[in-house]
Amino acid sequence: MTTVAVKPATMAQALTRALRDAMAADPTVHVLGEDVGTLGGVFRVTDGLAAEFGEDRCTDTPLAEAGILGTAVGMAMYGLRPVVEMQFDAFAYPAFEQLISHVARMRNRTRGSMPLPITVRVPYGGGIGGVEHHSDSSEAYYMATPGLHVVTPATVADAYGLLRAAIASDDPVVVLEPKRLYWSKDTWNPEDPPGVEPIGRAVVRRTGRSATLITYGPSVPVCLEAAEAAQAEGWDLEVVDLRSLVPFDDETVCASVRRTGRAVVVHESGSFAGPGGEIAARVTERCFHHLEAPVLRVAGFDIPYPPPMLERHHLPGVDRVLDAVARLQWEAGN
Amino acid sequence: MTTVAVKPATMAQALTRALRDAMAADPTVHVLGEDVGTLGGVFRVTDGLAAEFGEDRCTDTPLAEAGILGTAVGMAMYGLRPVVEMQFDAFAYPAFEQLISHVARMRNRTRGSMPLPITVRVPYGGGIGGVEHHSDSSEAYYMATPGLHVVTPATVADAYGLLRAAIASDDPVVVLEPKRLYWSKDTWNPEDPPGVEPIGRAVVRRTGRSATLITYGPSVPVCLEAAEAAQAEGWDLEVVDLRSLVPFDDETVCASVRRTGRAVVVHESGSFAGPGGEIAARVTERCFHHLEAPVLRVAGFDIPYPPPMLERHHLPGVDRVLDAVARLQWEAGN
Amino acid sequence: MTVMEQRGAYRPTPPPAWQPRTDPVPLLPDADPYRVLGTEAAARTAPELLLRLYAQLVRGRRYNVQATALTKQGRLAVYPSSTGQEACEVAAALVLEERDWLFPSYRDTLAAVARGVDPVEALTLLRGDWHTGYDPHEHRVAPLCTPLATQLPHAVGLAHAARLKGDDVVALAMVGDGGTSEGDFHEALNFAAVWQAPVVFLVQNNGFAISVPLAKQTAAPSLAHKAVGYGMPGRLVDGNDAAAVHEVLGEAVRTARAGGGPTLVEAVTYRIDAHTNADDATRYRGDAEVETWREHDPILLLERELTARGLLDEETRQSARDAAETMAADLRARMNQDAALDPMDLFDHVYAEPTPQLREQRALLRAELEAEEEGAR
Amino acid sequence: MTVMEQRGAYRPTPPPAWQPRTDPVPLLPDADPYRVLGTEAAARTAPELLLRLYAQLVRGRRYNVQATALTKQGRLAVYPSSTGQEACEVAAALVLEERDWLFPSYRDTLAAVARGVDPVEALTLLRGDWHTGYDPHEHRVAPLCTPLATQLPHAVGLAHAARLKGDDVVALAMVGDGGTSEGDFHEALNFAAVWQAPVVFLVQNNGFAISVPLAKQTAAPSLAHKAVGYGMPGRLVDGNDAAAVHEVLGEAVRTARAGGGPTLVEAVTYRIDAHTNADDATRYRGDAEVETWREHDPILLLERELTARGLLDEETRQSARDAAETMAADLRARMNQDAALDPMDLFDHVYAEPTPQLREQRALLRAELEAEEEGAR
Ligand SMILES: Cc1ncc(C[n+]2csc(CCOP(=O)(O)OP(=O)(O)O)c2C)c(N)n1
Ligand SMILES: Cc1ncc(C[n+]2csc(CCOP(=O)(O)OP(=O)(O)O)c2C)c(N)n1
Ligand SMILES: [Mg+2]
Ligand SMILES: [Mg+2]
Repeated sequence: MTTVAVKPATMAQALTRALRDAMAADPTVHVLGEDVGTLGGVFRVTDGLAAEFGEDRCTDTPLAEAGILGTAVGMAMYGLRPVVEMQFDAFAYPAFEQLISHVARMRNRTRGSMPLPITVRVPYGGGIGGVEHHSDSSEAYYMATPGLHVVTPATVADAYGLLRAAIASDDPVVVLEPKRLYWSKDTWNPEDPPGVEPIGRAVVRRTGRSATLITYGPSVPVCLEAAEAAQAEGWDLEVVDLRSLVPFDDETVCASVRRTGRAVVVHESGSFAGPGGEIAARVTERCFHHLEAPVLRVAGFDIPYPPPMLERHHLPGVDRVLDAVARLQWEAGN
Repeated sequence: MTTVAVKPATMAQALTRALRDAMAADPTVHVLGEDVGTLGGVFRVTDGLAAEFGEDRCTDTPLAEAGILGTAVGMAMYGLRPVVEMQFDAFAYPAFEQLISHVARMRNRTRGSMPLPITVRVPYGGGIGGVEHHSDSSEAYYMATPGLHVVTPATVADAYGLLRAAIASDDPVVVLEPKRLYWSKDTWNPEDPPGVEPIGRAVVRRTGRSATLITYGPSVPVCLEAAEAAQAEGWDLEVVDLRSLVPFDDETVCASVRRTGRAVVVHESGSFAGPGGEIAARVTERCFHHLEAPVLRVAGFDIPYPPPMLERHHLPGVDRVLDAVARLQWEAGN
Repeated sequence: MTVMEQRGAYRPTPPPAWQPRTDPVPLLPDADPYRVLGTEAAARTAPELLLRLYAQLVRGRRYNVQATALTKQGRLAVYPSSTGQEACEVAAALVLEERDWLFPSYRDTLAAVARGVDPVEALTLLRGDWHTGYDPHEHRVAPLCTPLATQLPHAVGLAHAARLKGDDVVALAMVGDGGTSEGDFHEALNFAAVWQAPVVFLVQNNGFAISVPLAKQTAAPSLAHKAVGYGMPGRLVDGNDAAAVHEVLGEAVRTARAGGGPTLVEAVTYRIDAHTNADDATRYRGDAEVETWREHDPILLLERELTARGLLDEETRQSARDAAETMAADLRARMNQDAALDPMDLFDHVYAEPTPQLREQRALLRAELEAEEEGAR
Repeated sequence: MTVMEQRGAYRPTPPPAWQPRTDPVPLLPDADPYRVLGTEAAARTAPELLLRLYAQLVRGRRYNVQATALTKQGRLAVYPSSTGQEACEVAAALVLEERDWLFPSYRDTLAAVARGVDPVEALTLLRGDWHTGYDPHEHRVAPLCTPLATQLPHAVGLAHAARLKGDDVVALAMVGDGGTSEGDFHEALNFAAVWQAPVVFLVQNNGFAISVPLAKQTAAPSLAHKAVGYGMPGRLVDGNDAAAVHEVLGEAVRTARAGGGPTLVEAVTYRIDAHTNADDATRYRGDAEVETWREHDPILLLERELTARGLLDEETRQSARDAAETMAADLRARMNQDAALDPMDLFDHVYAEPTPQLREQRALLRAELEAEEEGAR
């Protein structure tokens, strides 16, 4: 046994590594999008891929998102595994018809004879000082579209594992990459990157007995910080990182809530008709008699994403999470 | 006082009348869309408008939904009130970028100096034997987009009243027209059509004491029928027709649920991340201690809309509603 | 050399070397649609091809008539007829090699059938028992596409993928005149030209998009003129002249296969029937217009040519008619049987593996159906 | 006669009357970009106009330099510079009448400023205190548009609405070379041509869409060639030649105003700076290319012409420089003050009346902020 160097990597680097490993392992994996080739993407996630695998494997496309996703459909029909980059969340909207009407439905339409193994990478969420249209949380749209898998990593290791799993999946997967975690770091062993994570499994990031924080993506670090702070107030919070929004891991989530009896859903996306509504509703359906209080939601406001100078007021932070925890009707028991 | 003829009209006719009255009352109201002029629309909702008001007021556009909505934005910028028809639900998807990134945001973007009084009419839902792409329930997408109002009539009178209100609104309103109710009839007085309905108000269609069915659009008749059938089983069901999905009438809905202590949300849209999740979650947040059972959902399956011959299995019908009512934990009290 | 490097496109190199790399003139279509039948060009067309086209046109017309009849009997949910457009439908199918791919729109079931798809399977979408009735890989025919123009980028992507894999496969994509107004049309043609993908775009300009006439759809000299804006050749052809459509498409397919990139073909034709059986065409057009076009019927044009060249005896006519009737009888018989339905199909193909959520919903429906059966017993 | 009836477009009338109604030749651009400065055409340009353009170019350059400096000082979140493209920016603004409308993209703050928008207000989006800093109605400048090409249908709709109302208003919409690939570009141009709307589309072809060179964006002979596919004239112009851009745009505006419909103008220019301050242009292009374009600088070209004609004395130079410095100093000073922020703005403009849901959320934030203040005391 040799000792191996364990060095820190950012989430962006982990994503790059996942793409590179997938491309090396499978010649049918093709990356396409705006600026993904020569530039390596505006977040540098595709850095070096065109140089290593050639422009035919990592291709700068014309500037047209429906065209990118639409041609990816055709490529997948012919046996390739396209990985599409949408440059920013709001710039995926022009591709919605292709996504909803074709990508999500082709397998079903053809009774399984024409699956579309397409990965759609979407940098999402705010907190990076982006101007209008650069900070949307669009997960509600994807979640409401049957036929898509939707995953979102919160750690460097999951970024690698989930992206590999997405590319390996025979079904379309939307990978929501939390922009403000692109530069978050963790140590890992580049000789032996973490494994492929199964899609559809949540993970308990912190165990606790008082209440469960159900969260994902950019709000995971916020919840972990809130859980630390809550300790001072006497609350021992469990934090569940969903990782996969579709399929939803009812098992892990409900096991936690049944244990703690209280839950808060935390996300950056708007509240109304956002992911939290679904999560609160299904947890309540399944754990009603275990609940000491209604499942509460801490979310972005129901407004267009704010300009950079005002975004801090919008983003759910530690205080807002703690305020919600405080409203979990502690007088009622436990 | 003279006696006036009260004669039956279909929902489609009520919508036509609403458009006609709005166009007659306000020369800035313009209708545009595919086949809305000469043909009068594939559902004949714009029948006669081009003949009466001219092609410049009711215009057959080129076949391009983003173009239709995008030019409507420009028309609204110049002081017109465009009423856009999307031919079918799934054919509104190409216009999503314009809808999400502009229509919903222009007022906010300009701190109120450039409101967009645009009405987007979308025939939605199934039950009419339509082939693929002609039966989607897309309300979740609209509800998750701040800046839009979203209304949907279930009666002939509301079709008139809500469409008039939408056109009169200084904000963009998505009017979801339940396709399978287009030919539903009610008596009304053509000399004195019903009033303009305020946006944002639900209405109790049937009072009852056992449980509340919260529903809207195409599922309202289903719920009313279920409520009749439930009487035989000893349940006295209240039926709330939301009419407006955004803004949401918490007051009316919660007053009902607090009274009955039990609720089922019924809609045709898919369940996962659909409207029912939001509704169940917010009702539970607000009425937790009044609830004898979790709020249940009866919804379409989380699948692409089925082909005509299989749609009856998908659409929530009376039996499924009654099954859900039966699961409202009646043993627990009341 | 990568595919990217093989492309030819202009760059705005610094002044004064501004000249476009591509000469636009060869990209422009002729002013008049290209015709073969009844012209000197007809001599170039092999009699075998003309006779093959003839048999297919006769069969295609019979298919349209039969499918329309099936809507009246409630056996089809809806049928968008291609009566009058058979020359385009048939030529599009015949011009392709086995390894090529066809991308039809909802109106192009006939093209799928002419390429070998079982008519019953081609009509599944319109019968309403499922969204697609055939395995697209079997005859290399993509599912019929309903959202307008969205099939065009698919064709480009498939053709590009084939080229990357080293296969000399061509994709032929069909779209209507109305469909050319959609953004996806633009994006697909642009990608195809930039990638020099082996695609042929066939626009069937049948004069209408439901009720909307071409004059409200475009102000262009012709739809084929759009090609130059992508740097690909545009060709205008008489869409009722089967030999002309076959020749123009054949050339485009050969160019694409040889690495010469995409072509846009506009075939000028006419939709004789209403948009679908559910449409009332009298609301937007007069009978006189339809009648003029009937005189330019694709079968008539071909029969005239064959007769003039002494190629059409009664036996040939009869054998074409017989084959068409056999097809129609078989179609009628099979469509009059109820479709085999399995409601569990609703859940089983949404994903490779149903999600836990879908398994729950599947179980719910299964239980309901069992209870129903129970009750029925 | 309705607007719809005034349009001219071809219909596929039955054979043999197939001739296109529009002659495509006059729609096609010349092979070489049109130039004025340093050519005989310059004599036609009034000295006053040249001097006005000159003052604005100098001011525009200074504005670009100042805004870029403000990003380094953290006073702007981001700045997409139009250095090198000032001729297009300035000409687009100057060519319009007061009642006309300008539709700028994110790169076109300079055009807004040249049209009269306060530079601080023009930069609000990029400073990050709000999405738009000016009232669009004040100078008839639409909000800067970030989603590519989406502003183009807005311009068409506005121009169409003005025409319907009987106002002789023209809309000028700006878009980049990359933006021409978007579906919205296609749909906007098509609507404009079918409606014969008084719009001018100005494509600034600056060679790149972020890192992607034009050769990967299109295979067309030129972007101006796209016009013929819509039935509108396409014009190719040297985008660094302010007099040429002004002349070509001016003609297009006059045509539009007179009811002659839209024009597509491609101005060939070059983005001297990186895409934005956050971009690293060395990753995708060499210095040599940039240097060649510096020699074709719009200010240089105009100075050369003015000098040759004896119109540029030191006083004129100095007064242009002084005006530019005054603007820059004012901009610097005002941008160095912190923006006035009101978090309640987040809720107050989503709808005319906040929904009950937004009122709740507003109250929550207000309470948080009061508690924060409380704590800070
Ligand atoms: C994106 C989209 N918008 C609208 C429709 C509804 N629709 C179906 S066919 C049709 C007209 C199409 O006309 P054209 O492209 O000329 O084809 P044709 O029917 O004449 O063959 C329309 C508007 C659709 N299918 N897809
Ligand atoms: C719909 C959309 N997709 C992607 C982007 C991201 N983006 C911003 S600028 C840009 C390049 C635009 O290039 P071009 O149109 O040539 O304009 P330029 O920046 O050169 O002025 C891209 C891809 C966007 N703003 N909108
Ligand atoms: Mg047509
Ligand atoms: Mg550019």
